[in-house]
Amino acid sequence: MTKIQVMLGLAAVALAGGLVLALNAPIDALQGEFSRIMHLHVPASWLAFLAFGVTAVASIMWRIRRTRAWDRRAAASAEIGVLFTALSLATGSLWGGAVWGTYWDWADPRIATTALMFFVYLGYLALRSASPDAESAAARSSILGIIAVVQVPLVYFSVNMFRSLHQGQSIRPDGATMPGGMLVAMLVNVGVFTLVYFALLAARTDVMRQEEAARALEPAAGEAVRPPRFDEVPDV
Amino acid sequence: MSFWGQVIEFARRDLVAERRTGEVVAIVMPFGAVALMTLPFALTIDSALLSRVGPAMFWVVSLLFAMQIALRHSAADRPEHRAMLSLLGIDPFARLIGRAASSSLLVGLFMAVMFPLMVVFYSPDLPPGWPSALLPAALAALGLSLVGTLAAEVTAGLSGRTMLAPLIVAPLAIPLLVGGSQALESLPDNGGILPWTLLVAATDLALAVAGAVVARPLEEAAR
Amino acid sequence: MSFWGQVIEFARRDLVAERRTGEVVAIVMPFGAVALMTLPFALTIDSALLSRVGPAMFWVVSLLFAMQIALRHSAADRPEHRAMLSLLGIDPFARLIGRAASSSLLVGLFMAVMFPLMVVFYSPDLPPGWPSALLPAALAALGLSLVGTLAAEVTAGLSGRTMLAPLIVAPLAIPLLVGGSQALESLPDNGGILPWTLLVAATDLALAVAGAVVARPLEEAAR
Amino acid sequence: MAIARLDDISLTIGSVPILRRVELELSEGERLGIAGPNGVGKTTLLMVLASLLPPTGGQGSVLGAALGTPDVLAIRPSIGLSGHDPALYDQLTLAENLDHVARLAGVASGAVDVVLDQVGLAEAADRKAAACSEGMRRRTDLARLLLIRPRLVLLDEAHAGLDADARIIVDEIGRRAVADGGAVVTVTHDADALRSQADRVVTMTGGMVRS
Amino acid sequence: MAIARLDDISLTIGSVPILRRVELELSEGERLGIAGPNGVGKTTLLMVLASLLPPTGGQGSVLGAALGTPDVLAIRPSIGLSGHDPALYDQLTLAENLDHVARLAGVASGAVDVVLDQVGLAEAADRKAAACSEGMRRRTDLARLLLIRPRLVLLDEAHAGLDADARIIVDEIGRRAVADGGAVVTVTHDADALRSQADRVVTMTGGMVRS
Ligand code: HEM
Ligand SMILES: Nc1ncnc2c1ncn2[C@@H]1O[C@H](COP(=O)(O)OP(=O)(O)OP(=O)(O)O)[C@@H](O)[C@H]1O
Ligand SMILES: Nc1ncnc2c1ncn2[C@@H]1O[C@H](COP(=O)(O)OP(=O)(O)OP(=O)(O)O)[C@@H](O)[C@H]1O
Ligand SMILES: [Mg+2]
Ligand SMILES: [Mg+2]
Repeated sequence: MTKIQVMLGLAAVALAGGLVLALNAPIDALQGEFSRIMHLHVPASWLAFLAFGVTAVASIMWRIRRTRAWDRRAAASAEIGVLFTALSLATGSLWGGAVWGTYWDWADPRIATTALMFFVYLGYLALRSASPDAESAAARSSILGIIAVVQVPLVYFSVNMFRSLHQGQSIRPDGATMPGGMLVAMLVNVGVFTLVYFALLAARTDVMRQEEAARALEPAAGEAVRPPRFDEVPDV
Repeated sequence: MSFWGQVIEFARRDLVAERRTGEVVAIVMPFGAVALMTLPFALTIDSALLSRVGPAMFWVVSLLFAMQIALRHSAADRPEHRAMLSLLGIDPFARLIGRAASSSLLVGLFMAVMFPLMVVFYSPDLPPGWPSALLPAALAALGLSLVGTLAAEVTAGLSGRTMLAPLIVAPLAIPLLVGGSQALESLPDNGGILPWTLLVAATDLALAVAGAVVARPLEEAAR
Repeated sequence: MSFWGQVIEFARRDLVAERRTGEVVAIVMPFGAVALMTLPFALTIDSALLSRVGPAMFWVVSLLFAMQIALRHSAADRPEHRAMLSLLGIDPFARLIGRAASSSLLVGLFMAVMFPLMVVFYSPDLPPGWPSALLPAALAALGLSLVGTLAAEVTAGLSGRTMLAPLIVAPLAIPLLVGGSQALESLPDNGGILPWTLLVAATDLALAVAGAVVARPLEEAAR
Repeated sequence: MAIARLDDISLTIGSVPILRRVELELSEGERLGIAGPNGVGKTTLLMVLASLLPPTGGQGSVLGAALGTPDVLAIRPSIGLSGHDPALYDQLTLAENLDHVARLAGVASGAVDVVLDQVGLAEAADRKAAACSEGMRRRTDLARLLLIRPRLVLLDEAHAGLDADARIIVDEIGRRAVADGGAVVTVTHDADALRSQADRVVTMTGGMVRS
Repeated sequence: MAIARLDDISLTIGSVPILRRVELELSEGERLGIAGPNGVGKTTLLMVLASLLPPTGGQGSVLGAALGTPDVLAIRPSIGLSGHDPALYDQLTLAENLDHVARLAGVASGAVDVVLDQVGLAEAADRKAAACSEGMRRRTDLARLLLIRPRLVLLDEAHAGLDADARIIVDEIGRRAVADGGAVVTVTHDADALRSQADRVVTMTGGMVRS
């Protein structure tokens, strides 16, 4: 087994453990069973932030070092970030439907800003795939990867800046606002998701590296062109 | 190659290019979603108002983006392509239908993704039995693609002709919009959907006939 | 050539090309009018509702079409143009500002035509003193052009860029949209317009700064 | 039978006269070269011969069809044109580009690999056209003519951008058309190419053709 | 002083190697010719010499500036490149196109009429670039190099599409650069042009340069 397979295996086991913990953690008196969504929603949201942060850092590193490895990290992290953002939006929306009575509310700035952030990173991925080659993809997307990350604090603090349905951060310097068992379960799940994130990141960058390595073994581009030959190649 | 063989080949070629570039799926669709989000941002947040205009906004976005899909870069022919195709003896109407077919697929897909998004973003009051408005919606997707493809044909070639594009798009697209959106609105009164469906279908047919008539002259002119 | 000399030269060149092709006046504007008209057609005629959404719709259409204006064909550089300009030692920020200047003019013109059309189609209840919302509107036109020009640079030479570009810069335009539309809404309460005008102006400034920072890396990237 | 005959043909675009009183005859098996300075109307004349630009004055026929009439639709598939710019779709690979042509022309699709090999691009077959060099694109454009084997071949600067080895592609296309009882018209500024590719050379001046 | 020096330069585009271990030296007053088969990397090499494509490996300097560093910004205005496709804006006239260049390069705008006359396009000056023949467009692209008089001239198939008379434009551009103490690099498949335009010819094979 490779290191990456071990990591993926561990992540899967941890995910199962986190799920068991979430199903046995205390629940919110008002929300009932629905409050368990938190153990999915909150870690997914946080890891999305981390992923986009890593994309930004890797983009900066690419601009300094210009090595393929940093570009692969930036791209892979953005892909995983989009995945987690989608999860956050989906779970958040389900949760909202259950406890606020609405799946979507424009009055909530965090929902609006998260949705925008989601599409911007979809655009980041589209920009990469629209680029003619990896070099050009890296050069363009590194700029976007650095700029787009300003959305992360915007999304995070949006709950504080405007009135909203979303409650403020639960973990604050002045102490937590939820029952201890619940908080522990949630924090454990954040840890689990962090493991999942790094496992996915390692796996994805490795796949990208292998794809590129396969191409680098090809002969120089020009060697694919040969003199024309009509005698050797019979007509159909 | 037979007429329908040509139609299929053009549709296939466009879809291969789309798979290669992901222009519609990876680019047009996310932007369509962002476009749907702009109105709520521009409006003072007023959810009653939003739920009233949601379906109409869905149609506005469908129209605008159907044009973008039909006119998309990967389906555009340069003069040397047009010369080559003419010399292959292609029936320009087959090309038009093939193009419109591939665009319809993509426009249909686009609308299929935008509709649930619109429902989430605007929470409109959908009348019971709204799924039966699917048929007029699908017909409208076909019609919008035909309009866009016709516009693309007209705009190909001489730059002076481009003025014509919006002028033909507007009158041709309005019946589709009215039919598509009224089909939904009329659902509560029983049987009200049929006339609107017929309106959309008749427009589609008229567009196809118009295409058959103008395809050849347009091809000869676009050089 | 001095920085401002370059700016002026790029703006001039774009406007000459626009006069030649009439792309904005003859194509984008009619399409914009069609887009404005679709909502009234798609909505069951309900004038109270229409007059409520009119201004928001004006901003949505302005946003979407400002992107198209900035990305217009006649202002697009092919790879050989970019190589030539790089070798002339052009400051890419000067090109960006020149481009944004010519686009602002055209976007301003577009909005100046769309606004009365919106008033006709939607008969909104404009608060007294609405002309004072002109300043934030003009600033928003400038900002939208900057956003669009930035987007055009990021996606230079890519296929599907007319949709890709607005997608990735859309959030940058949202403050302009909110500021521009809220300026009008806030008019009834005295002095309410100022904060929104400042929001738009601050966004413009931030965009210009962003442009100055990324212009050079973008130039090197777009090859 | 004459492959093409132009009789007092003239062509005006807008109000600018481009071709004036052009007389030309092309017989079966002939390899005609057209020379002339830049901007004299050589490309335009080829477009007329391809039946793609109807003349605004005079009479002409190509492969038996009168120019400017719907008769040309029937004979177009027998005409092959390679112009200044290769007719390739940038997002498709070289093989996909030729495959599209093969399907539309009703040629067996196995032929695509053969012609790509013949022009020396077998190993680059799966490269996107946009990622190919100018000469590779031009070779692919010529491979298209090998694929459809037109009776009347019209070559506009087909030698430009080809390396020394690749020039035999043009010779081969001409050889085949002549062998099939067709004809070749070669427009080029390359004196060597004109010598090797043409039995008869005419020169254009002032929108007119001189023998 | 050497005008350009490439030392073990390699270039990979998206992990596909295009140039490998290229060694090249170009001294003042030199006229270098580059030959080689289609797709071997000649255009790519010119882009590297123009400082527009930073090499992914090796060291290089052009006009004293190290490639891949911001130093190249200062020397770019001394480099002139004419590529496969003329850098013209289709909607502008030929004169407007050159006028744009003249303003940006800080050349007196009277010079535009002079160079258009020199390349033989004085009477076509007010024609839109889109309505000009291929050769007229290429002449205009060369007129741009006459206008800005770069020290290092890079010509990619500059002879293609030019008629016999117009070939002296290329000679003249080369002559001026050499007279100014610069250098010319000519990429072409045209053996005659290579003979007349180059003092030294190198051949590329497999992404490498051979003398
Ligand atoms: C990436 C952006 C988001 C982040 C970082 C985020 C974060 C959080 C956090 C930290 C909580 C608080 C957990 C607690 O303290 O009880 C929370 C609760 C919640 N979030 Fe989100 N969220 C995001 C997006 C969304 C979205 C898009 C939705 C809805 C569509 C949503 C719906 C909810 C709901 C319904 C709750 C429970 C609120 C309550 O307990 O009253 N969230 N979110
Ligand atoms: N974006 C790209 N991705 C992958 N390969 C590329 C890309 N651009 C160019 N190539 C390859 O690089 C090689 C060199 O191309 P280049 O244009 O430099 O050739 P060239 O020597 O100028 O050929 P020609 O004589 O045909 O003009 C070609 O094989 C081409 O396929
Ligand atoms: N759309 C147009 N409007 C006006 N004039 C045009 C148009 N198209 C071409 N011309 C003119 O027609 C003339 C002939 O052009 P053509 O392309 O046939 O020349 P050519 O002989 O092929 O030249 P080259 O050797 O440069 O390729 C040119 O002078 C050109 O300016
Ligand atoms: Mg020509
Ligand atoms: Mg080349």
